[in-house]
Amino acid sequence: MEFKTSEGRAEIQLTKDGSSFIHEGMILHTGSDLLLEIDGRKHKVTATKVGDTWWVHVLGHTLQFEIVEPGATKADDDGGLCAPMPGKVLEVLVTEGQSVNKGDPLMVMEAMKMEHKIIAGSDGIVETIHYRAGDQVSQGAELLSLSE
Amino acid sequence: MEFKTSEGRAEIQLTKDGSSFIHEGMILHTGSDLLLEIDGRKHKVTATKVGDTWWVHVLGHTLQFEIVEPGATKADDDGGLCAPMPGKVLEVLVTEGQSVNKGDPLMVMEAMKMEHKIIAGSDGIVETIHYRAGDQVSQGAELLSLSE
Amino acid sequence: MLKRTLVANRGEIACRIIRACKEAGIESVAVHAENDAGTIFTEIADISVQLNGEGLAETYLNQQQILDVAIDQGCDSVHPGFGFLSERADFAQAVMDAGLIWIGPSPEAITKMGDKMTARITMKEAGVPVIPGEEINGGIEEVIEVAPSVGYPLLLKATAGGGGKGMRAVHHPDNLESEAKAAMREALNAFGDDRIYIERLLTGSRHIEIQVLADNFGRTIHLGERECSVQRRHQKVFEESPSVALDSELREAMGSAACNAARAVDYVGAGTVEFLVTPTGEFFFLEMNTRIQVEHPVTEMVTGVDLVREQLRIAGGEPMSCRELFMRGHAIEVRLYAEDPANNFLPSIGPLKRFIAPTGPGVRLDTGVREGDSVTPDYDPMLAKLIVWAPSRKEALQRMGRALDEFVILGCVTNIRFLRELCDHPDVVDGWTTTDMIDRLWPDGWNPEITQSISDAGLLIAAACESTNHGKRILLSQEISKAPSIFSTIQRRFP
Amino acid sequence: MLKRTLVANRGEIACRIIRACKEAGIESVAVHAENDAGTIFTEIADISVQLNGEGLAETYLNQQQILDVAIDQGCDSVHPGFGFLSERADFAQAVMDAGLIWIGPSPEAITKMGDKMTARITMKEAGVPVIPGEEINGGIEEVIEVAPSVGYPLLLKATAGGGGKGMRAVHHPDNLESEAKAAMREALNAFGDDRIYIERLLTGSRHIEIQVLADNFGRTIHLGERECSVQRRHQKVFEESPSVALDSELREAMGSAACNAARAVDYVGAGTVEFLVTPTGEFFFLEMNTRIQVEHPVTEMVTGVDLVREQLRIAGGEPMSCRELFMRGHAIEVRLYAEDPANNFLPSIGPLKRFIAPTGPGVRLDTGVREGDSVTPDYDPMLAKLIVWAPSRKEALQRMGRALDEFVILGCVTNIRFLRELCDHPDVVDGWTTTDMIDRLWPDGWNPEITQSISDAGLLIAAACESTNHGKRILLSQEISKAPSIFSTIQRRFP
Repeated sequence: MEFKTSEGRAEIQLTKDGSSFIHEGMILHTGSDLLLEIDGRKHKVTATKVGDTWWVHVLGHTLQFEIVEPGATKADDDGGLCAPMPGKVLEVLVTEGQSVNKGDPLMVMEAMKMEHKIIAGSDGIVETIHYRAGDQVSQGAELLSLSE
Repeated sequence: MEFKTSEGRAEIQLTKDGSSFIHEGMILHTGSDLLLEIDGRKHKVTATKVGDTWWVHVLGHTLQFEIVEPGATKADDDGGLCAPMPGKVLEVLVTEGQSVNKGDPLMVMEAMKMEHKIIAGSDGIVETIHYRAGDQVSQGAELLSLSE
Repeated sequence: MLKRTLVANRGEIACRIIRACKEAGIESVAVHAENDAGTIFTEIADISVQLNGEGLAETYLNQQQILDVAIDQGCDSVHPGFGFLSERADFAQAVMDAGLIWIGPSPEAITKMGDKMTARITMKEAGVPVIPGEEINGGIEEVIEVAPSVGYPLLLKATAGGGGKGMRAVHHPDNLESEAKAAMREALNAFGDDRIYIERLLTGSRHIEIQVLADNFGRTIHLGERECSVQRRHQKVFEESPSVALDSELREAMGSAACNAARAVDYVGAGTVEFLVTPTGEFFFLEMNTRIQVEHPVTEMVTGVDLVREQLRIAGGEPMSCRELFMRGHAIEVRLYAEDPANNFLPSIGPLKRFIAPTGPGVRLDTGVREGDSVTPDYDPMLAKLIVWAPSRKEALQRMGRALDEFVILGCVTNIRFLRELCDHPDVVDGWTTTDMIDRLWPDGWNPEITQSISDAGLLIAAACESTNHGKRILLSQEISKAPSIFSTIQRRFP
Repeated sequence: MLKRTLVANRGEIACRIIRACKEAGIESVAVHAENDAGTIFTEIADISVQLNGEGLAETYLNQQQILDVAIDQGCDSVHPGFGFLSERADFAQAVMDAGLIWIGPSPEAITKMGDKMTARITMKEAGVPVIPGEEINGGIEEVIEVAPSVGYPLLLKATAGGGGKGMRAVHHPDNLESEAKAAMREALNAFGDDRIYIERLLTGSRHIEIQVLADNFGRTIHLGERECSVQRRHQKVFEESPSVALDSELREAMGSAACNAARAVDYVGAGTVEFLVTPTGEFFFLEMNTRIQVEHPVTEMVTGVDLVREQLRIAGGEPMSCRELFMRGHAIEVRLYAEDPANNFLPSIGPLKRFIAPTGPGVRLDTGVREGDSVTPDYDPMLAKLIVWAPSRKEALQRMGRALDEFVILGCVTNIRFLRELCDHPDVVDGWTTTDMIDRLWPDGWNPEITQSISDAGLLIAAACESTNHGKRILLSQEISKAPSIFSTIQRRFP
């Protein structure tokens, strides 16, 4: 099984024993509650699925694991710059065709009552600007595209 | 629809208006939450079903309504004396064939770490005693039967 | 300092102790019967060990098995909570003999206070006033012989007991024999000892107790009173601090009597000295509970002392950390029982299909259960304690009323509504709380005041829910918007 | 006394006010935007009215509509909470002109304190020390002209604002113009007024504020301090009382300065005077918040005063009920934000699929949300406040750590882990809390310390849950034993 995490991708081959699963010396007992056993001690853990992502609370940490379907590509990782949350475009700081350097501010957005700058993740040329100042954008909307 | 309540039986004919229900001038709005409207004011109420009984929390009161299937009889209302909860018979105070008066103690049970007397609900003759001192009884088990 | 403590208890008090351990940096080991697996206390403990066997005697009362777990798990101490083994001197001794620390007073102190007769003599010697009465060693015949000299109404209590078990009031000689037999039987079942104690029942009195704390550095202090007069079946349901019946003079007199009582048995740790206070302001020693008590939170809230943390501190060989007594505001605790107050407080069982606890400022809930748990007949029917604090008694009652209105439990009959009406009752509001109060107010039993409009509303709700199949749908009816993935923003920065 | 109050707010503070009304026997009327329907505060209010329109301006900031509801519903008073209309003198005036009681200070007091320049002059005249700085009326050119005389680092603040919005630090002249433009724009959007104020940024200082309370019977008192130095993006995340930086002498000096500040504007009700305290113990007036504050619970827990109840009492024409100041123990509040502390505290959204709150003694949760709610981008990302009290600062930090460990929120990224690590950080433990602390400790941003073992455990859990389809089964796995029907026992008695 493969997941995307904040650290990159992670693969795991589960070892199953009844309703328990074993990995790296740890045992997860499944039932109506989830109990994680490490060195003979059991800890209650909590997990729930939102969309394709498993949210896990374990020993005070909250982690996310997005399921990668076998054979899926990483196509959405490059190119467009997307709105991290719904909001409003306040200012567009670049024009189409302009070449920008990594770190340059491209756009200013307002969301959650605060201003956020959208910054170039790499050097490139601004190909298309999809929104103008004043436009409402929904979460995940591609704001502009950069060619490299 | 007919229910058993602590006051006896109650019948209700529901008037439906979209996802709302109307009865005695009150409106219940159903959805993921339940809102009861009385005189234009809305109050959050909570309800859940356990077995055949609806448990309702309304304005600080908790009520129970047992569903009566159309055509069901009241057969189980008379005759046997049943254990109100699981426990142990401590003492049997009567013998089969003995005539008893309403209010006479018949049996002593232990449950929830306390002793409870089982008392005759009416005058009658003890027909059968199903358990002896020391026996474990489960909830609802008929302890003894009285004939009238 | 303690390093790892075994908590020899269950439910809300086990949760309370485990959380105190966590805060103090002490590891906790829970032990539990099979039918308690998955309940809160087993999950929040650092280590949980399932006990073999069934029934109380084989599990929570099984001294040897619990001690074996403590040793196996490398514990350095045992906290008994209340009930169960908390007042068993032999267990305290066994813990100490195994080289572990007993979080409580010495076995000698437990013995002296646990036996009502010895306690009585010890208190008399220490100059603490006691109620006239007699111990029975000669069975039912002696009861019948002694009763007339004590006089009616009288009270039968288990010599070994506590918590209202084996306790019976007798108002007329006709009932004496059957009640005494029942009391002896209950005493035998609950404590393995059928001796009972017979004493005059002081009607119209208040049950007021003093919390004491003593460390190994010579300090024995009291932390003011708790009034626990409101009782049904001789068990407390409503406790408060301060008591309206005490002024600072009487508080000091009772506090100093309580400290004398503790000193008389070289008491160490947290303990409670119970008194009956008559309408004329006389007070009599009832008994000393040599352990933490169910109603300890009201003292914590008015004095600002964390009693369980102090127990851990004292047992670890440190001096208690609390300074001089400063009581502030008013605290009330109600005990939430799985019982039917409209049916003579008969215990009830059932699944906690909904369990929605009140929140907000000044509200504390010490609970051993949560939604999804089931109430079974295996244990005491106390589910949780709801405690409020407010600057004044009036505000505390208002806050308790508000909190009880918010409390929803469905699937198991509880005393919530009874407690709610209690808070509004003029006698409670005016502070006319006496031990016979519930019988006095509701001689024919309590019944909820349900208006026609409430019944109609309930019927409407039940019928509408039945016809819409309410609750079977998915809980989250709003569209689940996908959370922003942390991966999609990671290659960008938002300064 | 008040009879019916409109609560012109939402979320946790609306819940707080509604509960205080209930306890005081005052009916509450909630107003809410459509997207807040079904949230806690709309349910616990006696009456809930949905506002027409979308967005803040048409709903929670819509003075006329809210006032119309208050009149329609027969309210006699309006409580604004914090944020929104709480510091709008014109709204206070409109409420009073309509014959209703404004639960807050007079419009004149709000105006004098709301305008930073007027406040500064008023404070100077009252002998309260102020920080050197200048107001800008002439746009960006004046900023550039004035900045050198104030000196770097400097701070740009919205003249009309509060709560960190429109506030920007400038460490170098190169960034002045762009930051000033942004600050003016944010100020315009948030408060409808683009004037900004420029002042010297005092690094290494502590943000310490004094709670004051004044009634119509001539009493103006202070209730000690709150230290709120730990901030990210100029918004508080961790607040405590008392402050380790104050001794009783400095507390009295600041308290009396705060009372002078309040008296200078004939202040009535609850208010907060904010100061910067330098490492050498000098203090400077920052601003006065003429309303109840987010962090008011820490003062309630150490002083035992119910501030919101006092607001209601004072507005109802009664004298305040609290006596002389007595601070006991230590209280800490952390603000639970829907935000990603590992990504520069960027706000996050998502469904609260699990929301398991901590409980236990000394823990208070003021929440506006619960499991099943969704966090949307429409409102401030603060979800709840977790407050603990304990006898000492050390024990309070331990208790907060324990409570945060118990807190589970899944479905939306929050700052829980950040707050947890904060409680254990040596600088926090030692009390080295300054306003620049987060930047000082994590100059390159904060990231959780996740060990390999935690990652592996998470992966195991995710994979096992995916393969077993965890959570799709019925929650209550135990057999649901049928509860004892009240009907089956009704013809019998169990004495």
